[in-house]
Amino acid sequence: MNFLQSLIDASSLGAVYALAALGIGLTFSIMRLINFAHGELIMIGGYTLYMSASQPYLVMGIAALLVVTILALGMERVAFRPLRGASPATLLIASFAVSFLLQHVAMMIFGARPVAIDFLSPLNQSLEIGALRVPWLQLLALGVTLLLLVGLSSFFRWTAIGVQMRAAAEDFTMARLVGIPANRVIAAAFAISGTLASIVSVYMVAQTGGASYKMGVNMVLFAFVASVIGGMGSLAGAALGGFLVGVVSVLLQTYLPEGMRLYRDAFVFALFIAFLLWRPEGLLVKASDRERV
Amino acid sequence: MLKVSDLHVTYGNVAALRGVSIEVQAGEIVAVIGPNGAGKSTLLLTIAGVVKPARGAVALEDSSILGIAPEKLVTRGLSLVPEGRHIFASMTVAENIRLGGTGRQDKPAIAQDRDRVLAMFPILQQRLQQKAGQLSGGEQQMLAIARAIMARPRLLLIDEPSLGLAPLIVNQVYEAVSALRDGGVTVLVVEQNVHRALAVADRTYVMNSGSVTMAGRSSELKTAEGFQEAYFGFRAAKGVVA
Amino acid sequence: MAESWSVERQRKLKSCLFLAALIVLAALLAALGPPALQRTVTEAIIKLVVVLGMFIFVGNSGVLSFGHIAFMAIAGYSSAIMTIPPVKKAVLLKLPPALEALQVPVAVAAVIAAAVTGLFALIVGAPIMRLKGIALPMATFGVLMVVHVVTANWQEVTGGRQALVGLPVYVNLWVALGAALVTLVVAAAYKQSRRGLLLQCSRENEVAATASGIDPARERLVAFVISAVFVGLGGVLYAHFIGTVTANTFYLNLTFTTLAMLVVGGMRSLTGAVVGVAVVSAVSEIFRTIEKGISIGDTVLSAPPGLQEIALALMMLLILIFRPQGLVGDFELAWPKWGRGDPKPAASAAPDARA
Amino acid sequence: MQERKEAGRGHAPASLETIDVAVHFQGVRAIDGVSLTLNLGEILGLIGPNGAGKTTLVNVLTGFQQPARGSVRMGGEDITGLVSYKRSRLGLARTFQNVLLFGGMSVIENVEAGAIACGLDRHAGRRRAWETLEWLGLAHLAEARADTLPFGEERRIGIGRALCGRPTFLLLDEPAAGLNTAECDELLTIISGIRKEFGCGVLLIEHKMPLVFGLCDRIQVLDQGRTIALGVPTAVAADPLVRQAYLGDEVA
Amino acid sequence: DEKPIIIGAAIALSGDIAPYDDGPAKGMELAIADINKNGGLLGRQIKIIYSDTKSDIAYGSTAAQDVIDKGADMVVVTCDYDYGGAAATVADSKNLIAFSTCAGDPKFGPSGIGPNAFTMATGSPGQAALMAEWAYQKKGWKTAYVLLDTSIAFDATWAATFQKRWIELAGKDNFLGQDTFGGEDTSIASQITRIKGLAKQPDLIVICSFPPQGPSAIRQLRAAGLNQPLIGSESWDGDFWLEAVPDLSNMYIVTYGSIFGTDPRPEAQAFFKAFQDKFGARPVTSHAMTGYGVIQAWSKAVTDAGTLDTDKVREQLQSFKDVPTLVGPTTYTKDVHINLQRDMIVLGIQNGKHGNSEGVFRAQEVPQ
Ligand SMILES: Nc1ncnc2c1ncn2[C@@H]1O[C@H](COP(=O)(O)OP(=O)(O)OP(=O)(O)O)[C@@H](O)[C@H]1O
Ligand SMILES: Nc1ncnc2c1ncn2[C@@H]1O[C@H](COP(=O)(O)OP(=O)(O)OP(=O)(O)O)[C@@H](O)[C@H]1O
Ligand SMILES: CC(C)C[C@H](N)C(=O)O
Ligand SMILES: [Mg+2]
Ligand SMILES: [Mg+2]
Repeated sequence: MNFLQSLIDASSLGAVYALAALGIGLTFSIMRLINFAHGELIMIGGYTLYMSASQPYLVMGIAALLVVTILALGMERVAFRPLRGASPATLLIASFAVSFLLQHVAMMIFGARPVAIDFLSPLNQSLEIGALRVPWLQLLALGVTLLLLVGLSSFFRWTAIGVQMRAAAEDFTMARLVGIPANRVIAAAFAISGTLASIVSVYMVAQTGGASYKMGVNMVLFAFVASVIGGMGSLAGAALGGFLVGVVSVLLQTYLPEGMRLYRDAFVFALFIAFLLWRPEGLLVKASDRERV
Repeated sequence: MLKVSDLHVTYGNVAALRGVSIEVQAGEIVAVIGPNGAGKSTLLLTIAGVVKPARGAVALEDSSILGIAPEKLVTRGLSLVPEGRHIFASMTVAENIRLGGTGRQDKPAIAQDRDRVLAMFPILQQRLQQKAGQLSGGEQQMLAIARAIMARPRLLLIDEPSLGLAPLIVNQVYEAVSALRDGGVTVLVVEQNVHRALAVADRTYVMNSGSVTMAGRSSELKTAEGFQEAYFGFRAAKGVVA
Repeated sequence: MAESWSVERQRKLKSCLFLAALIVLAALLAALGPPALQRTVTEAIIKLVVVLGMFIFVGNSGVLSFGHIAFMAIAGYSSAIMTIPPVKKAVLLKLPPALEALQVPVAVAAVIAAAVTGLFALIVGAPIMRLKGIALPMATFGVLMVVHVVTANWQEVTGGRQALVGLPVYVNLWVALGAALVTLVVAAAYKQSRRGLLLQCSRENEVAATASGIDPARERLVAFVISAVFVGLGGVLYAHFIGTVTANTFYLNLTFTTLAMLVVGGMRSLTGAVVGVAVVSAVSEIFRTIEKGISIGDTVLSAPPGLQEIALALMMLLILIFRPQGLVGDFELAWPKWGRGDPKPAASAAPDARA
Repeated sequence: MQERKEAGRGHAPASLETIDVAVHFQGVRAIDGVSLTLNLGEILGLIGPNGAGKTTLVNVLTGFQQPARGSVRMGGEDITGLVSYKRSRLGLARTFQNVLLFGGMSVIENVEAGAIACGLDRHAGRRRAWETLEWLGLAHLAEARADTLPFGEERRIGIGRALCGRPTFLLLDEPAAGLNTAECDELLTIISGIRKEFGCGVLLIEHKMPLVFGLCDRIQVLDQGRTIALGVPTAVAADPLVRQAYLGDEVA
Repeated sequence: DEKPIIIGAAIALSGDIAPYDDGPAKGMELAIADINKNGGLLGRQIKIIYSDTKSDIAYGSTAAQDVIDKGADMVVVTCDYDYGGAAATVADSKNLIAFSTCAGDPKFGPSGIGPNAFTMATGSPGQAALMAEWAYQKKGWKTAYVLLDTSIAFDATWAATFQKRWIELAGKDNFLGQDTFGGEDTSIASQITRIKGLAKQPDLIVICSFPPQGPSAIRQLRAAGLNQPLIGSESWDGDFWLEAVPDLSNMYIVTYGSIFGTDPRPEAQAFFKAFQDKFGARPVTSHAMTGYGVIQAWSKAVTDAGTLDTDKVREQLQSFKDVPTLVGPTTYTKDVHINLQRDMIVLGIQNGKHGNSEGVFRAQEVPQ
């Protein structure tokens, strides 16, 4: 019984990590870009909700979605497009610089102190099934994640633009040579990841009731781990990875003895290392898909 | 169809092209031959809009195409099989072929072309769902050619199509090239195998050290005075030390 | 005969000396300045130790490591435990009696701490260095996280989240300088050693390296351990420079600052490491000063807090955009060749001497 | 020619062989029971249509691919499970169909790597690298960055790198791809020189028939993962099966 | 005439901890203005200079060094042991008085930093004991459960002392347990499940945390139907975080004073009015009082010593016995440079409004 409740708790966190991992995993698998600034997209979504807090919830949500998507596009245009073809290390440090920049701009504007936002508070109520407690927000997160996963996966598999995105990411020049407007297509990928980030903002603000300039950092760290667990290039993998990371950390929190609970994340990351040693290519990527000699 | 005049290209301080002019008439197969590092690949890349020239002009059907993005040129009927294949390694063979037809709307014709290239390279048919990066070298080369054909170009630029292909397949490829020409496609091909080039092309340019050193009808070139010299030039003068 | 290895090695040795001379010069200039400048330069030189240490692994292997700052933490805490007076330890920590009573001279502590760090790197590196692709950097990231969580919570040994204070503050400009020079020499020597070259091959192409007889996992491990020792040394210096160790000091921010220094300068070159540290430190210091306020008479003109970080981030972005390979790329500062215009060794243009 | 103190290298093994090797990739039988023997001092041609399994066989020989069945032996000793870098140190070197140089490093370092990976120190390695480059006529490129070179030169540097470890067996995967006729002739001289100078066994995969028929003592023909012919060049060239599967009307 | 006396504040002007340093800094400025108006200290004017630690623990020592280089005669450090400790060590080792405004961990002093380190805080054990006594004796709650955020030491000490005092008062069986959460966790679902699974539901939940993760946790507790009274420390002062938990009720916190105009003590009321007048807004938290207190205490010690000499000033400080300050009567001894038993105010939060005064109390007994 308690175990069932723990499973529900676990999958709620899992759903959010999955959602974040989808966004990270998208630019990661498409651009080979570990975009640290994804967290700041989430953060800016948070502050957009704060700025529009007097509006109806729906307006707030749409505002966040628009602002973050546009910002993601701007980020691509200003910071990443000029770096097309640069080494992964360069891209990574660039994304870190962007992240650092946005954090401190936000800090300058909104201050270091977290802001409080009353947003979607009713959704924090729970659905009680017998003794089981399922918060509506989590239920919603789970549903949205699944929906987005299915939607995005079929988008990438079946639509032309999805295939083109992957092509543009793999070999930019060649993509242009087959007629793909590669810059636009990559920008579209960023826009999608921005949209995903704004959904995470909505969730986080609804859950925590606040925003701060650092709110995206931790989310992003776990999301990376998740997308690596899932396997680079696999959206379903990223979502699954996110889900697993969430579930494992909640279960550890539940079942570790009290003195050990402090070290929960150490266990999570130790398990992560062990996982990499066991299956470096990730869960949903076949070992045989590795490039041949 | 294509007119390149006085094209200069430099990489850093290496001059790869120094005043190249060539012309390709509609419906022709034109070959470019020349030793390693002569600038042949650079020439094709510049025409396709990938490399920006320092000086010179490129005109497609009498309008300048300099500075036009490669993806735009594709819609204007120009297609390139680049040196080194550049297949999309992590995508399946089927996806690669499909990407060749990016920008085309004519669904039935696309399907028809697809059948045609698969008939041309039957082994690809068997490998449709395989990741392109796992193909053998020759199979990748076939895929690169197939992909370019899928664009239904009016001007096809091919860089060393026979690279890594078995003799039988090379024959097939050149038969296909001739067939394409017969279907109205203009072809500019870079080829290392001189005999092959002269055999298939209507006209041939010889390049060396970034310049055209000789040009003429293929049938006359082989026996022409100074051909050997134009072709081999002065190897020592190559600017390859970075 | 064409330029032999010993000629080249001498040339490279000289360029290392040249870099060393530059660093000494910077230190001497700082020594003449106000104490604040000295502190800034000392801190920069300590970071140089860390970045050079990281270079040994990252630069030669081409593998980004997110885990190296964990080595600073391990060494910093180890040295702290060996040097904080036992009375203080009794208040701050709950160590086993033997450790609590332990107090060794700072230099001994530094050596032991660096060695402990090397051992740790050997143990975790042995399995991890077999990984490749994205899995390897991610695993090093895992190491950072595990070490961070443990140091941040192990109340008994590290004091948990609290700052562990009271370390003897013995690191000054000269101590840092000495350590930096040693690190520079080791990094230069490794880079041009046989092992270094083998590792660089695996960086360029792992498959071809393996086919040539190189065991990339082993070469990476060797570099990882050496590099951990020096990054550990950097951790010790840092701890005894500020007199405090905290888990958060050795975490994401420092990881990224040091990686950024390496990449901004040019990841594959020692000169790049030095330039990166110098440029990033200088820029942050300049904007920090502006941010703090420039007083003109009684009025203080100051910029809003955060300006320093914003300026630093912008500068880093600009450098990366205009020089994606870093400021110096893979260029190594060469000892000037007086009177010789031709950079190529004379004999290398020798005509074909086919046997 | 010069000191041979490479790690773990005893007397030169007399042959390199695969015995009934099979490799499958999800249903594709890339190799389906191939036995091959390469003798010391011999040049063996390995030809066959695209996708016949030639490169895969080299991968099996050099340890980049574990066979589903069969074994690899060097001098009679089973090395099937040995990792590739160890095989290389035993004297088994290869080049790659797509060259794979150490792009960001200089040509001389590329070649030197082949030597020091097998145990030489940098001093001896550098000396041997120079000798090798000079022998190949590439000394003037020594200081160039490997990734700025034209294709043809990259290939020869790849051979130089493999050669610099003084291998007993050298496996060349399409060394002439991308070379023009004249360069092919040069390559021909180089390869026959390799046998003469270093006495190693050479496995030559090529689609350029003049090279294959001009160099090889024996030729083995693969098709769809099986050996369809093996013999002296004239016999193979005349084999109707080979003509049908591979050569077409190409004249050898 | 003479050069001014310089107070060097190496505190957080930006970053996470800045909200808690902002008020105290302004409090110091108020105190300094008062002193300067009355002729200064030892006949000299006082001037305060700042160096931002950016809420970076390690950078704190650089900031401290910075103000020392600029001639600081004493150093003021951040309102927290973790964040201010490093800076204090630097000052201490340069033989300067290092005063923290409100670092509440008892280690702030000779034991954890050095002989010259003092704090104006009412230490966390004192706060925790006070709250345990108030909840048990005044409110009559019998069972308690602790939820601890592991990000700063202050909260850990608070939680530990609360547990001890509660067990002393209510007995072992009525302490129902403790659970932890990480400062970065967005969800505390499993912690909630654990509470709900307790055989006996607690009468009150102690929440040792601070914004932003703290309000997020409260939001989740309340949403899960855990409507028990919540109690907490000074870190819940201020209402800037309240919007995160709309209509929060039934929460009680202990702090230095009420910035909401509900403080029963006239001197506190006067201070907040003066603050409002000078800075145009009330302080964000009542920690501002400790800043004022620091200057009061230090300047008294300097006046008594008649010199700025650190050893003499320290001796004067160590002889403080119930010296009145804005924060309360202040006592220091040779070994203890923090006060544990001092008057503090308990504030209630009801219907989304902060600041209902429950009265001013003092811990009767503080367990060690
Ligand atoms: N990216 C580059 N950077 C620097 N130099 C380059 C680059 N690409 C080509 N070059 C140089 O430009 C010259 C022309 O090269 P190009 O590839 O066009 O020759 P090619 O005739 O196609 O040779 P090949 O027959 O080997 O394909 C060569 O000297 C080459 O080294
Ligand atoms: N990792 C792999 N996964 C799936 N199929 C593979 C893999 N590697 C090779 N193959 C398939 O096995 C067959 C043999 O490939 P191989 O590279 O050995 O051919 P090859 O004889 O070298 O051809 P080429 O002359 O074109 O280089 C090919 O059809 C290829 O598609
Ligand atoms: C941030 C505040 C809650 C700090 C508290 N006064 C302490 O001593 O830690
Ligand atoms: Mg070319
Ligand atoms: Mg092959």
